[in-house]
Amino acid sequence: MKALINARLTLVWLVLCAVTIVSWWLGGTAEHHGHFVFSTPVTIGVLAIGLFKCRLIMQNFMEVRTAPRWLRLFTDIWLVAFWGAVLAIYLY
Amino acid sequence: MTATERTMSPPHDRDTMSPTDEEANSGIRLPGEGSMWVFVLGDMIIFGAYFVIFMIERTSESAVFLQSQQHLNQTIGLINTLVMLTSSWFVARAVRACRAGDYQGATRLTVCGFLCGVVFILIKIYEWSVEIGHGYTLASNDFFMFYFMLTGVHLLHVVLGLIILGIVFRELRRPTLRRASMVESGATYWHMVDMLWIVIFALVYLLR
Amino acid sequence: MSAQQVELEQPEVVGLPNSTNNITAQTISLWITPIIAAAFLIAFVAFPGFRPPMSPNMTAVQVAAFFGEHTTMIRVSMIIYDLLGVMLVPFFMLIVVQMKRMAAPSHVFAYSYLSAVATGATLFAVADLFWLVAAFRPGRSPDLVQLLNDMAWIVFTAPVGMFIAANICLALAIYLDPHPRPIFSRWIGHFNLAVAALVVPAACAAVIRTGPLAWNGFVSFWLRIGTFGIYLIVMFFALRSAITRQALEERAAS
Amino acid sequence: MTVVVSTPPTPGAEPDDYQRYRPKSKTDQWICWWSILIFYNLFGLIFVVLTRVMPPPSPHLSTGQIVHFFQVHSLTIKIGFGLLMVVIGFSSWANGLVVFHMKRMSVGSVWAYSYIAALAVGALPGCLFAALCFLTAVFRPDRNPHIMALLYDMGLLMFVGSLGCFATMYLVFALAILLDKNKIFPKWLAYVTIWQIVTEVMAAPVFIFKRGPFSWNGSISFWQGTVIFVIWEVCVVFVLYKAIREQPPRETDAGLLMRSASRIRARRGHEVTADS
Repeated sequence: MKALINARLTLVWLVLCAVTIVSWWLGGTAEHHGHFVFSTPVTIGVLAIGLFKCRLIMQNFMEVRTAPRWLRLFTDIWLVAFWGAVLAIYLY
Repeated sequence: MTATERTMSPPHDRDTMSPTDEEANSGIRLPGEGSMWVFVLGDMIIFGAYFVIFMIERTSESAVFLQSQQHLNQTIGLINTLVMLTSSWFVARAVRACRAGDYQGATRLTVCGFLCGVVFILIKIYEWSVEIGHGYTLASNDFFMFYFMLTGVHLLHVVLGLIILGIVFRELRRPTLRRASMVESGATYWHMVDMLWIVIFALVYLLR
Repeated sequence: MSAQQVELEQPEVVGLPNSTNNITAQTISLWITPIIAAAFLIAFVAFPGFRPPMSPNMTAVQVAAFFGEHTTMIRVSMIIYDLLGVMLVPFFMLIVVQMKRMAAPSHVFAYSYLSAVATGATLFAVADLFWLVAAFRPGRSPDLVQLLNDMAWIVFTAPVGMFIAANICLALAIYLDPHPRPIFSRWIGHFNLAVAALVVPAACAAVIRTGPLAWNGFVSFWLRIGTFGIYLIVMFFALRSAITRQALEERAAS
Repeated sequence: MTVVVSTPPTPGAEPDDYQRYRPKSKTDQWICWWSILIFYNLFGLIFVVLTRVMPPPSPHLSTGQIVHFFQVHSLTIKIGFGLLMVVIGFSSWANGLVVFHMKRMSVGSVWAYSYIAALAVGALPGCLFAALCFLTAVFRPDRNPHIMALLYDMGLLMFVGSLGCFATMYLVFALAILLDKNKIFPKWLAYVTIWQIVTEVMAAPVFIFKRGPFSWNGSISFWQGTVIFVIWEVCVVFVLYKAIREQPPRETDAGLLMRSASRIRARRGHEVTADS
């Protein structure tokens, strides 16, 4: 059981690290002759990965997955409201 | 611990170590103290407001922000994110070890998490000194104002987190002080610090 | 377990003398006050700006000329205030100590009094510094000398709130003390309220430039300072009798 | 600290005689509590409605605009801050009440005294000097405009930027609540207080910027800080209400000792069962 839980945590950690590197690579693609350029697809990608990582951390590391319903609701509402607001302001 | 003993003990017995006690009842439980969740959720709202204000300011000067972003070292940001994630991983495992009664393992993992936090601070200081060495300070432009203020207030949270992890370490070492709720609360806080850094990494370093 | 229980349920009486018992310290604090008050009186008479109090309607050039002319006496009198102004604090702390002895329901008013006195004393300490800075270079631009003089007078006269709040605290604490032989008698409470009421109008000195409410007017200057002087004298005797009684009671108890 | 003996008091003159007459009522605490409600509303009226210090006027006004600001608001500044000169003292009553309850905590008096000292200092730069600078400015409308601008900057920077006094107060308040075993105030209030320290940090750049979110009227340095402050103040008033209600009448220091002792005992007893 213990090994299984730790295996899950380790898997989460590996996924988090992997998507972090992906988002870093994504950021690097939005350049032109060594200068950063605006790129909506890259931004959306970065924000989506950010939301995904936040949710992974909250669900698994902070143990929201097994927490009471109000906490699960609150964190998910926060995730959607916050990242949604960021994206909306960016697109506006 | 038998059922009668449990009913006889005072209502705040959650302070003390009760491994597998709650998990046996049902899968649903709030890890750590409720008051810590007030802090963490409130902090998420407060930081959320900081980030939203950052985004609003960014739209009015997006070219300046984009150019200034280029002067940040993205790779250092990446390394710091990985350090922070690793630290969180250690601390999450420490909670599990503690719950399973493996206090030595929990202590060791907490120390690893703590050391990662220290590494994070050292890298951050190095990053700042490079930026300041290139002439970019708080007053340079609005982007660097946000960069230094957001990373600075986050660093303050890291320092507070290290103090909390220090308290957790002290409690884990002494059997009379051990409280599962304290270990869980400290971990909850530390994961929030990790999560806030992920948001900063996305918004300040990577957004295009 | 049971031995532990007994030990914990009967907390031992701490043998150290408790802080309110120190009659000597209180007596010294009390008798410092007349000395400080005498020095205050000397500084008051020595300050050219108080004989008569400077008018708020002096022009900047007149103010600068005044500081140029009386530099020495301004410095002497204000250095005395600077040195001794806050030495009235032990006197007010005596009142705090006696308030904590009262049979009032709790110590809240004693702490409130302490807090108010600390801020009030700081204000007093700042006012004379403005005068000293103004007198430091009387050749400064007259506008700046006038600014410093204005700030000094306003800080010296207007912020009466701390003194008022402290006096009301003391009055309420006295009224709430049901002891048949209270530490301060009832009329001290009435007296404190009256003093608080009398200094209220002085706040107008920050706003009004002519008449009795201006900082050189009868109400804001003479009435306020006179009231404060009488307050010190009355409270001196009230405290002296309270300390004497405390000493007698403690001797009788030991 | 007085430790009261529970032996029956002998008639006649003795130092603890006064303790016997201590009434069961909490009148003085309730007076202080109500004073917080009344005077914080009054302070709000003064700072928000009358003197226009909250929300603060902009830091990037020209000298001429500053003179104009003082001309337009001269009368209300005089009324508001003139009133403040009289009522400011009642802020100390709130301090007294909080300190009284902090002294009931199991952590001793160090932080209670630090709290009172930090706020006694903070009342000056954080509140009174803004008022005094503004009063001095409107006292002579014909003053040199550059001096008017100086008073404007000095008043507002002191008002928004006196960080340390309040950060110290928040720090000792949070620490005291966190370590207290008598459960005088709930733990969450300590965490709410830590946000206040963060807002003080976020207000530090007001000395650098004249525009934007970190200027003295900015969205982060002023608005967010003020919102969190109001939340904090409401929490403190509410928690004080509960603390006064729940305080046993005629509570003595010895009674408090017993309270924490029984908690320690309960915990020790629990550990015995947990270890076995």
